[in-house]
Parts: sequence; structure tokens; C-alpha cells
Amino acid sequence: MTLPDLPALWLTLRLALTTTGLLLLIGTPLAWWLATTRTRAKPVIEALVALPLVLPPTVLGFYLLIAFNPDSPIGSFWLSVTGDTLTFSFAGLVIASVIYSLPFMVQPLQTAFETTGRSAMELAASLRAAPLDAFFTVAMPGAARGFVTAIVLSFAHTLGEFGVVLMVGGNIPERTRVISIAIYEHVDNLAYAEAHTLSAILLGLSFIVLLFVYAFNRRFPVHAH
Amino acid sequence: MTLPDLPALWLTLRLALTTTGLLLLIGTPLAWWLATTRTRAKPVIEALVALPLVLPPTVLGFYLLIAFNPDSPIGSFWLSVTGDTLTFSFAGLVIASVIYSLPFMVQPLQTAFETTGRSAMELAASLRAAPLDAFFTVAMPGAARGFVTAIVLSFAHTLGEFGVVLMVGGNIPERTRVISIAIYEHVDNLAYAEAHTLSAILLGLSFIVLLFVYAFNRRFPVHAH
Amino acid sequence: PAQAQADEATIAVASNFRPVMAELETVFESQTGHDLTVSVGSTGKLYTQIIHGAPYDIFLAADEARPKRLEAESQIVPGTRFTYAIGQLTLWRPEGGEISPEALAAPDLRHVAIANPELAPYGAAATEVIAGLGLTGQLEGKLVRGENIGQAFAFVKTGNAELGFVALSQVLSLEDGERGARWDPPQTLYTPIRQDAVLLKRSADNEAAQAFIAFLRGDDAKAIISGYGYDTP
Amino acid sequence: MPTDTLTLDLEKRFAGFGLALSRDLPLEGITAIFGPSGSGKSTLLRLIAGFERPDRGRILGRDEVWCDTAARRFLPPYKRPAGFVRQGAPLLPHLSVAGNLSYGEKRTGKRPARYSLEDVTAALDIAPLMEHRPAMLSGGERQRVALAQALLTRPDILLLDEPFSALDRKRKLAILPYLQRLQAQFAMPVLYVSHDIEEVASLADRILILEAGRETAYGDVTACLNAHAFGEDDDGAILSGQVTAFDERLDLMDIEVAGGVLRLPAEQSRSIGDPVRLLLRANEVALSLTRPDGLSIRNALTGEVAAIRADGDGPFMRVEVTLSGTHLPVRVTRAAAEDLSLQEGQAVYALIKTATLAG
Amino acid sequence: MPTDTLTLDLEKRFAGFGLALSRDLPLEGITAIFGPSGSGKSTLLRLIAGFERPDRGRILGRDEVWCDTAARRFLPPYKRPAGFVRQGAPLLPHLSVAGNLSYGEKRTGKRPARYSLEDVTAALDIAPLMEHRPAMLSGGERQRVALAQALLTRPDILLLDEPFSALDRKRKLAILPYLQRLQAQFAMPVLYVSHDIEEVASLADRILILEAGRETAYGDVTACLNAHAFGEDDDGAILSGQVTAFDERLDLMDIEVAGGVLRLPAEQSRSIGDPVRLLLRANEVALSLTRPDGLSIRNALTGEVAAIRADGDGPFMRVEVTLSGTHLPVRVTRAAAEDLSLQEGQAVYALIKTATLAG
Ligand SMILES: Nc1ncnc2c1ncn2[C@@H]1O[C@H](COP(=O)(O)OP(=O)(O)OP(=O)(O)O)[C@@H](O)[C@H]1O
Ligand SMILES: Nc1ncnc2c1ncn2[C@@H]1O[C@H](COP(=O)(O)OP(=O)(O)OP(=O)(O)O)[C@@H](O)[C@H]1O
Ligand SMILES: [Mg+2]
Ligand SMILES: [Mg+2]
Repeated sequence: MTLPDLPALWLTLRLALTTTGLLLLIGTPLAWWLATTRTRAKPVIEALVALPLVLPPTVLGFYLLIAFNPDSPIGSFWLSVTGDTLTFSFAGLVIASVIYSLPFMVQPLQTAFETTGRSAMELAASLRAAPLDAFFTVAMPGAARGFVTAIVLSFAHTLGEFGVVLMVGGNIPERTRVISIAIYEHVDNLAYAEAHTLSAILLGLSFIVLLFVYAFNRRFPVHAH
Repeated sequence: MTLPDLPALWLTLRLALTTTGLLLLIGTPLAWWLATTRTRAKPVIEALVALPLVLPPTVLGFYLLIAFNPDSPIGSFWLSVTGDTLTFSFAGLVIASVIYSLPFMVQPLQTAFETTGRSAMELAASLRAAPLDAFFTVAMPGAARGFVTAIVLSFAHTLGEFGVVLMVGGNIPERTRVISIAIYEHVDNLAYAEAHTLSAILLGLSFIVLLFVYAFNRRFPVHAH
Repeated sequence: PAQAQADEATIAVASNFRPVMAELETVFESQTGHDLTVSVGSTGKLYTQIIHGAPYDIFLAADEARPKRLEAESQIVPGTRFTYAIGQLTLWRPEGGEISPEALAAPDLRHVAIANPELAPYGAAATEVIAGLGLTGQLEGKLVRGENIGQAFAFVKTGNAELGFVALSQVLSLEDGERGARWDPPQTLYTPIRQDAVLLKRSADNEAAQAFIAFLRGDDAKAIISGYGYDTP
Repeated sequence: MPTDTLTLDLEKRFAGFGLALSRDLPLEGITAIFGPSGSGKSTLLRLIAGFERPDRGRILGRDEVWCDTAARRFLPPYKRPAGFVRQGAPLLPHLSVAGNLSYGEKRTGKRPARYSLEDVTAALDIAPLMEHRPAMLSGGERQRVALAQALLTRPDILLLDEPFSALDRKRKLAILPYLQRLQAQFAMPVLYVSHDIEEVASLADRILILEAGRETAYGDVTACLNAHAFGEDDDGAILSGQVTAFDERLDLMDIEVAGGVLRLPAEQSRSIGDPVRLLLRANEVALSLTRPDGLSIRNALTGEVAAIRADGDGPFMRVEVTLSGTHLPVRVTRAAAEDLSLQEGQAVYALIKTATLAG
Repeated sequence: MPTDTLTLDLEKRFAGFGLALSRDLPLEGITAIFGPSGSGKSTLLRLIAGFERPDRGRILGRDEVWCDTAARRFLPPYKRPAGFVRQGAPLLPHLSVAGNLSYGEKRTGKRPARYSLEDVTAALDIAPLMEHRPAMLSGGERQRVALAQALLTRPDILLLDEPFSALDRKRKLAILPYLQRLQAQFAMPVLYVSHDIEEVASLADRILILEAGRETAYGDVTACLNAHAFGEDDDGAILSGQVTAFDERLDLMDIEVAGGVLRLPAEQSRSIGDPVRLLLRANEVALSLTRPDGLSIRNALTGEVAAIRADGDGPFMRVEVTLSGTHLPVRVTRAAAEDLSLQEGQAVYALIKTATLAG
């Protein structure tokens, strides 16, 4: 690996971890709500969650550029609060990645929550567990496989994503230049050897992470009947 | 919508439908196998399935280009059998999309199969259903929600994908120029009005499709206990 | 069969040249009756595809490096590489008024958009200009790079970067009222952005392709190309 | 001071089934809910526990509103101080038996630990199963764990939906007294769904009989079962009595009932004056014209034949004997009735084996 | 010609439990599998149905190899011609009751439809539930549907794991004879897990008793139950006899057993010479020194006291009476024993109410 790519690798890991973490925080309650709500608006919200996926990443990035620019309500608010622009910053990357990968987190979790037992949740309530308590101690363990799927898809997708990230981040070295952009540049630049090396490193690392996740996953028994 | 984009829209639909259909054919047995196998290689295979996600789409496209070009074993075989190159053809697009979207199909299905009841499958066997029969009549209905998730993610992802497609397909009008590439080009070319229109159409159509899917989905009751 | 194919050609065009190509295509087709198919992409991508067997007949690159490389690799019909347009770089701001290189030195300037110098000749040219102005250190961390010149333009157009080095052709394609303010750096500050065309080896006998090469060298084409803000050789 | 009452006034409809009930249940002792399959017993318990919402009505537990559709109030299940063993005894699938037991126990907060985990696991014989996962348990093991789990939440009221249906008789006979003791010792009221008339008769203090979602009888187990629970093939009566004496040497106690005194195995938990209820199956009572002699049957109640009629199509007659006001059906063959020339108004002895009363 | 035998020779270990059994079961009539909770009854049925693989051993059904670990052969469950009602009676959750019933029926292929869907739904009283989803069913409804579902696969052998545990007595009394009739009429052998000794005694032709995964007894219900099934609190014996006469007028039949003749309600399905098995609980038998007179108890068997001993700690004595060779335990109070001055070798009459035998 060429040394200039090292910060990009590090940044990518930070981005993927932050994004996945945030997605867990946002996606878990959203998925739970979708799994349990009886509102008639549910299909609409489900469709909205999946919608960002439909746009080409660069185009989504373009719209996010419009939405986040310093004169926009969101962008100017962000600027006044943090003193930094939302676009071309790590924060902007994270938000863009979160929006783009949201369905990968929400959908598997929602399915998992829907198929985990109502009877187990009822039992938890009989055992004096308040809803939040029951959620953490029964619904979440019951959805363990769903969490693995959701985390793997979100994490991997954020690693590989570069259209949105390039557009919103502006490819600033050590700030928003992630590894996917670096590999892309090497390929576009005919620097195939570097591209191969970097791809191999990314794939190798990812493979190890995934292998670890899946091997660990085996230890959750499946509980449904 | 400008008239030149119409074939692109049509091509996109064909690609997304073909890809999703093929993914169903490939992903369903693979997911089932992963859900039921006891092989120790399982985590390895799971990790391999998710791996294409990790690469930036363009880079994945680059590797597919290398793998599929007419001088490669796969490419030359394809050429000799079909008379057409695998790259820069619709078939190539489909194969590339299938590889890229495979985890979106396999993972939700695998989770769904894993959490659907072993007891229901056992019951089906007691009722004289051969394994394949039981699979279609019990396991698949039991995994209905997982299928919806998998189909939505795969379909939407194929619609929006353009990095792989651009690389493998070469953006040839009416052959491999899909709508995502068209929108991307409009943005790239400062034809923002066209980009907005086309995005709006894509989003609108997708929203309707998704809404339909999710509204229909409500009709599957959830069965697990 | 050679005759039957001769009426069609596929042109791989660098994405920044696409609007010009659209007009060239219309004129060429009406003049000759040949039928062109245009495939657009980044120069790097198109190059990669070509060496992996893409069915293109002509390659209109956004630089001269990639066509030269194809020539060196004997991928083209010998002697068919030529410069069809020379790109003009401009420093652009959407708001009107005057703009000078000093704007780049303003302390409250947050972001300047350029195309990725690794990938796009306009990006490389922009870095040369910045270096020539002695601003390289000052602008470090403020430069945001688009994948190509289109993205650089989008950064500025959407108000995310206050200024950007974009292609003159892009600014000229805007409506009169939207052209804002621009400063065209002198040619002395950057290597000319030569955009080369080649006829690919597989298409040596393609009449439509040969006809298009001839057309591109002709005055009709040159006039059209100049109209979009490019120099012609 | 709150009244110790569970007030039920409920309507709940499903496709093809409706439950409508208006009934105050005292929160003490064991209340059996009895009725045929599909009569709404489980639905009622789920309404009380808060896992179904009534279409209309209210539930008050010790004057606390658990549910009131008119006032739009609904106390969520986890706030209702009820331990609930569901039919089928589901457990938390991802926890071991030990984890299942401690899950509820940890969450009971400040409730007094009137009995320990060890007490309960010992009484229900589940100590060897602590490391098992629920999926590995046999049907009966699962029911015992579910009961232990509910008990360990130290509930104010225990809701049991057929908690012993998968248990062998021996185990059931070991657990029932334990349940009774818990209930008596810690004043833990129990609502107990069962279709086993013997269980109900020996365990319950009062009974609510449901049929197709409606109350057909409520109150004294004796009267209700006598009036409603016994079927043609399954006739009997329940006698109420009182302990009057203990015979330490013979280990018997005397129970005064209508028509005389019955001698039963002494029970340590009883004292003189305690009320006792005895299930007498029409099958198990014999009639004699004279006070028997040279017979191992010890118990002979005096009564008189109130009515005789054919009992179904078979060989039996149903002889209704009045024991100073209480009716006791006795099933004898027509052959016997003819032999004894039984007639209405005739004085007879109803013979009851002590051992039958012990079971 | 294949032998009508189910050959079992199995070993299966779980953590903390091991099943080991070597036994040929004739494939005819009803074979009860009896044992306490956790003794391995369900595990055995699951092995036979093919849902567990033995660690070692083999299963042959009518000489066909269902499983043979040595030969590495395993007939998958769906190819075994067995109908299986699991404990807890799971159903296919995504199908209605009607869908559940037809699922198996459609897949039975060429098997003769010896009874119709209507027959079965009527006998099990589930016709009104056809449109229900399994999640809506009550516990008892679920069990009846599961039994119907298994029957409609027209199996060659029926495996039932506590199929009636959630049923009220009335419904059970209605279904048991139906099951018996099916079995007799269509020669459909039944393996029947139950912990209800009465059910087993009245239904089964032979019995396999398990305890902690081992066979403790096999064979004749009478002998096995007498030797093994009765506990301290639950003593009794089973008498084997033979129908010798019918009394049409009184609707009774005479059964000759050891020690005399018992008169029972006549059963239409019986004819003279048929073997009959009677469960006599120690609790329900009385002793008399003289042939009773003026008493409604019709049945008196002659015997002699073989042994007397205290029965547990309580007030009871266990009097073992020999009826020409057959042992019958009788439970009387110490008070009664003293009164009658019972002694070993003494001649006594064992009195049995006809009605007790009918239940
Ligand atoms: N969610 C539901 N939707 C529709 N019908 C239901 C639902 N739950 C219960 N029922 C119906 O209500 C009736 C009463 O059911 P319930 O479970 O209360 O009966 P039960 O008295 O407990 O019977 P069992 O002794 O068989 O358990 C049944 O006929 C059942 O089919
Ligand atoms: N998959 C398993 N893993 C570990 N132990 C198991 C498993 N299945 C059953 N057991 C254990 O094997 C023993 C026998 O279980 P089984 O279900 O056969 O009992 P049973 O005789 O049917 O009891 P019950 O009458 O309570 O249903 C039990 O102690 C149970 O805990
Ligand atoms: Mg119930
Ligand atoms: Mg069992």
C-alpha cells in the first residue's frame, strides 16, 4: 500500500464504524416501530426508507449537496452550530452514508423483529419487564441474527460506497478521502498495481472482519419454533 | 423526460427485473443452504457472499471487466456459446448486477429461513411433504417477510446502481445505458433540469412500486410465536 | 458484411465533451447519412474498457495521455491520433461582479472546487495555476475535488464551494444571466489541455468512423467546437 | 382500605366467539375457572393479565383500575402485579432455565422474598434442569419451570392456565399441595384454569364456570359443580363439611357433613372447625339399606331416596339421595335398584370409602 | 410376508439424559408409552418419526429399514408412513384449519381414503373452526385439529404424544372410543404417549413403561401397570377377564375374572369370549367378611388376604388380596382393618361397584 493511502484507510474505518453505529441507534428504534406500529402510514414510511437506494449514489450526493449547502436551512444551521460546513466534512459524510445505508439497517431488523415472538415479549411483560427493558432483554436477543445481517450489510456497503461520499465529501485528503475513492483513482489513473494492492488489502481486512462476525454469529442459537 | 431517456428507463426496468428474478433463483437455494447447513465452512461462504459489497462499484466493475473480457476464460466461453461478448452487453450487466446485489438477496432470506420454525418443517414432513415440497409450501411462505425485504433491497439497489454497470456495460444507448447512468450524465453535464425530472420520475415510479409491495406485504400475517 | 457495418460507428466520448458531441453528431449524421452511437464516460473508464475489448470505434478523450498510451500499445490505427479541442480553464463564481486571483487568497474562503488532478486534465491544470499563483500551501485543505470537471462545477453551482476551477465550456453553456463572474487564467500558467481523438484498431475499415474522423478535422466541426468554449488547433 | 376484589366487567369479541362477563372475584384463596375447550377460559385470563384489550368494560384489581374502556385507561401488563403461566407454558427461548427464573425475580423490585429460589426449584423438582435451554425441555419440565418462573415474580395474584396438563399424576399430586400451601401461607390468590374436575374440586375455594363465553355458574365449588359441572358420564356432588375431631392414633379426622360424620385421613394443616369440601362421584358411592357391618367401608351417611330415574341409556339408575337437605347423586345398576327395591322416600345409607376421599 | 413389527434398538444421548431401548413392538392395536415427565417418551416418538437420529441403533417398520446407524441408512421422515401428533400440537401457522387438514391429505397419494374429511371433522367436532388460523385456536381446539390432520394422512401407524392433555373430560370421553374404533376398523396401529393411567388402562392393548430413558416394563397392560405404574398414592391393579354372558334386560355383561364374576355395563362392541381389562384402584375396592346383602354393590370377588402392611405414613393399610392367584391391593383405614380383624390368610370378599368400572 502506498503510504498516502493509509489515512484514507483509517478514515474509511472511522466512517464505516461511525455510520454503522449511528445506523444502529437510528435504525433499531425505527425498525421496532415499523415492526409493531399499526398506523396506516406504515407502507408509506417503509417505502420512504428504501427510496434513497433507488437513486444513483452520485445523484443522491448531488441532492444532498443541494440540501446541505451553507445557504440551505440545514447547512446554515449546521454551520452556525459547529462553525464548519456540513458538506466537505466528516460529519457530512457520516450523515450522507447514514441516509444512503438506512434501508440496509432498517429492513433486516424490521423483519427480525416482526418474526421474533410476540409470546416472548408477552412473557417478559408478565415477568415485570417494562417495554424498553423487554426490548433490550428479549426483543434484541431474539433478533440477534437480524442484527448481524443489518450490521454486515450497512458496514460493507459504507466501506464500498463512494459515489455519495465523493460528492458530499469533496475528496479532501485526510478529511474526506476514503479508501474507495483512492482505489477508484488508482483504477481510473491506470495505476493498476496500486489498485490491486489496495483492493486486496480492503478485501482481506473485510474478509477477516466478516469471518469473525459470522463465526461469532454461530454462537447465537436460533430460537423460533 | 427527454425522449432519449425512455429506452434507458425501459432498459433499467428490464435489468432490475431480470437481476431480481435471477437473484431469487440463485439466492433462495443459497440462503436455504446457508440457513440449514452444518458445514464448518459456513462462515467463510457467508463472508464471501458479502465481500463484493466492500469494493467500490467501479472497482468491482473493473475486476469484472478483467474477468469477463473476451480473452478471459469466462469471456471467451461466453463469446463462443452466444456469439456476443459478455462485457458491454445486457447479459454482462445482469451478471454483474447479480454478483453485486447477491448479499442483499441472500442475507435477509437466510435470516428469515433461520428464524422460521423447524417445527413447521417437521410437521410438513410428517404430512408427507418431501423436502422440496415442504420448502415451497412451508419454508417459503414462512419467510414471506424476508422475501419482501430481499426483493426490495435487490431491486432498489439494482435501479440505483451505476458504478458496476457503467464499467461492465460501457453506457451504450439502448444496450447498456440504464437510467441511473442517464441521470448521472445529466448531472455531470450540468443538465440539472433533466436530472431533476428524471430523478423525480425514477423516485415516483419506485415509490409507487415500493408502496404497492409494502401494502401487499401487510397481508402476510406474521406467524412466529 | 464490411459494407453493411460501415454505416454505423460507436464513439466513446469523455463526459465533458458530451454537449458538443451532441451537436456534432446531429450535423455529421445529416451531412453523411451515417449513424453514430455515443457512449459517454470518464476518460479513465473509457480507456480501461477499450483495452478490455469495448466495442468502440473512436475515442474522444479529455486528455492526450490516454490516447498516447493507446497509440503506444498499438491499439489504434496508426497516424489517427490528433488534437480535436483544447480545453480552457476558468476560475468561476456563480454570483456576478468582478473576480480576480486575489479571491483565492481571501482568508474567509472555505472551499475551492477543482477536478481531481489525478484523473482529470482540468484538475491538473488547476493545480498548476494554483502553484503558479503561489497559493498551493494556502489552499491546502480548502481544495475539494470532484471526480471530474462536472462534479467540480456542481460543487460551485450548488453553493457548497464559493469558487471553482471549471471548464470555460461549462460556464458558456449557462444562460446569460447565470454566468456569474469568471477569471480566465493565462495560458502561460498551465499546460494546454489537449483533448486527443483516435480511431481504434478494430475499426480501421469502418467507413462511418473514418468519415467522422475526417469531419472532426474539418472546419464545420471546428466552428462548432469553438462555439462551446474550446480552442481548436 | 382497598377491597380485596378483582372486578370484571368485560366484553370481547372474536370472529365466531364472544366473551361477556360481569363478575366480582374475591382476591383470596383459589378460584377455579372451569369450562369446556373453547369456552373462553384462556381469553379471560389474557384479558386479566392485560394481553388482550376488551372491546368494552373494565377490570379493577383491589380498586386499582387495570383497564377501563370508558375512561380510556389501560394499565400495561408489566405493571399488573400478576404472575401468569400461559397455556403451553412458553419460556424465554434465549435464556437457560436459570436465566428464565432469574429474569422475573430480578425485576420484582422491593417485593418481599417470602420464599427463595431454592424453595421453589426444590418443590417443583427442577433443580437438575437449571442449565437447560427451553428447547430441550420435555412438556412437563417446561410447565414446572413456567410455574416456578411465575412464582418467583412474587406476584400479588397468580393466573394459571392449565399449568399441569402435561404432568404425570404423581408429580401433580406433589405440586398441588405446595401450591395450596403457598397460597394459604402468603395469601396469594390464584385464578386457576383447569378442565380437570378432580383438581378443581380438591383445590379451589370457588369456581367460575364458563360456557361459550358466558358465565353459567359462579360461587361455591360445591354448589356450582353440583349444578353444572357434572355430566351424564361424570356425575357426582360435592359435600361441604367441617372438621370436628382428630383421632391421633388412627390418623383420621372426623368431618361433619349433611347426613353424618365422615372419617378422613387427618391433615396436619387442618384444625377443628375448618371447612372441608369433598368430591363424591356418583360412581363411587354405594347404597345400603342397613348400617353395614363386617365391611371395610367406614363411612355411612344417613339419607333418604329423593328420586330415582334412568341414567342415560345404559344399565344405570341415578338415585338422588337427600342428606338433610344436600343432594347426592348415586349411580347404581338397575339390577341393584331392583334388588334393594329402592323407592322414593326410602331411608338409605350412603357408603363412602375413606380411601376414595383421600385421593 | 413382512412381519407386523416395529423393531426398535436405539441409543440416544442428550446432556443429562440418555435413552436406550431394545424392543420389538407389534404393529397392531394401541401401544401405550407411559412414564413420568422427562422419561423420554417424546424423544422415543421423535426417533421413530425420524426427527431425531439415534446415536446408535436401528428402527425397522414392517421389516423396512427406517434407520440403521451401522448401515448408515436413514429413511427421511416424510417417507415414513406415520401420522404424528406432537406434544403441544403445532400446526402450520400460515394455513387455516382447512388448509392444515388438506395439506397432509393432498400428499397421501394413493392411500385408500377409508374415512372422509367430514367423518373426521365431525368426530372431533372441529367443523366450525375450518376458517380459523392456528394462532386463534384454543389449546383443546388445537389438539383436535392436530389429531384430525394426522388422521387425514391415512397413516399406517399413528404416533400420538399426549394428544388429549388440553381436552376436557367430556370431549376426551367422546374422542377416545372414536380413536379405538378407527384403530380396530382400519387396523391402524397406534403408539400413544400418555401419563394418564386411566386413559392407558382403558385404551391400550399393551404398554411400554419408561423411566429415565430405560424400559422398566413392557407387555400386557395389566401386568405392567400392576407391577410398575401404581405409586404409593395411586395404588391399584388391573384384572384381566373375559366376557361370559350378556343380560339384555339389565344392560349388563358378565366378566369372569380371578375370584368370580363382575357385572359391567354391556358394551355393544364386545361379544362373548372377548378379553376385557379392568382397572381397580386400591382406593375403590372395599372388603367384606361376608357376602354383602342389602347393598347396592353388586360385585363381590372371593379372595384371601395375602399380606397386610401400613400404606405410607397415613391412616391406611395396604391389604393385598389374592383372587385365585391375581393380586389386588385394597386400601382400607387402619380403623377398618382393626374392626374387621383382618389377618393374613383370612377369606374376604372384595367389593367393587359396577359404576366404578364403567368410568
Ligand atoms: N385471536 C383470536 N382470534 C379469533 N378467535 C380467537 C382468538 N383467540 C381465541 N379465539 C377463539 O375464542 C374461543 C375461546 O378461546 P380460549 O382460548 O379462550 O378457549 P379456552 O376456554 O381456553 O379453551 P381450551 O380449554 O381449549 O384452552 C375459541 O373458540 C377460539 O377459537
Ligand atoms: N434437544 C435436547 N437437548 C437436550 N436435552 C433434551 C433434548 N430433548 C429432550 N431432552 C431431555 O431429555 C429428557 C426426556 O425428554 P422427553 O421430551 O423425551 O420427555 P417426556 O418423557 O416426553 O416428558 P414429558 O412427559 O414431560 O413430555 C428430558 O429431561 C429433556 O430435558
Ligand atoms: Mg385455553
Ligand atoms: Mg413429552
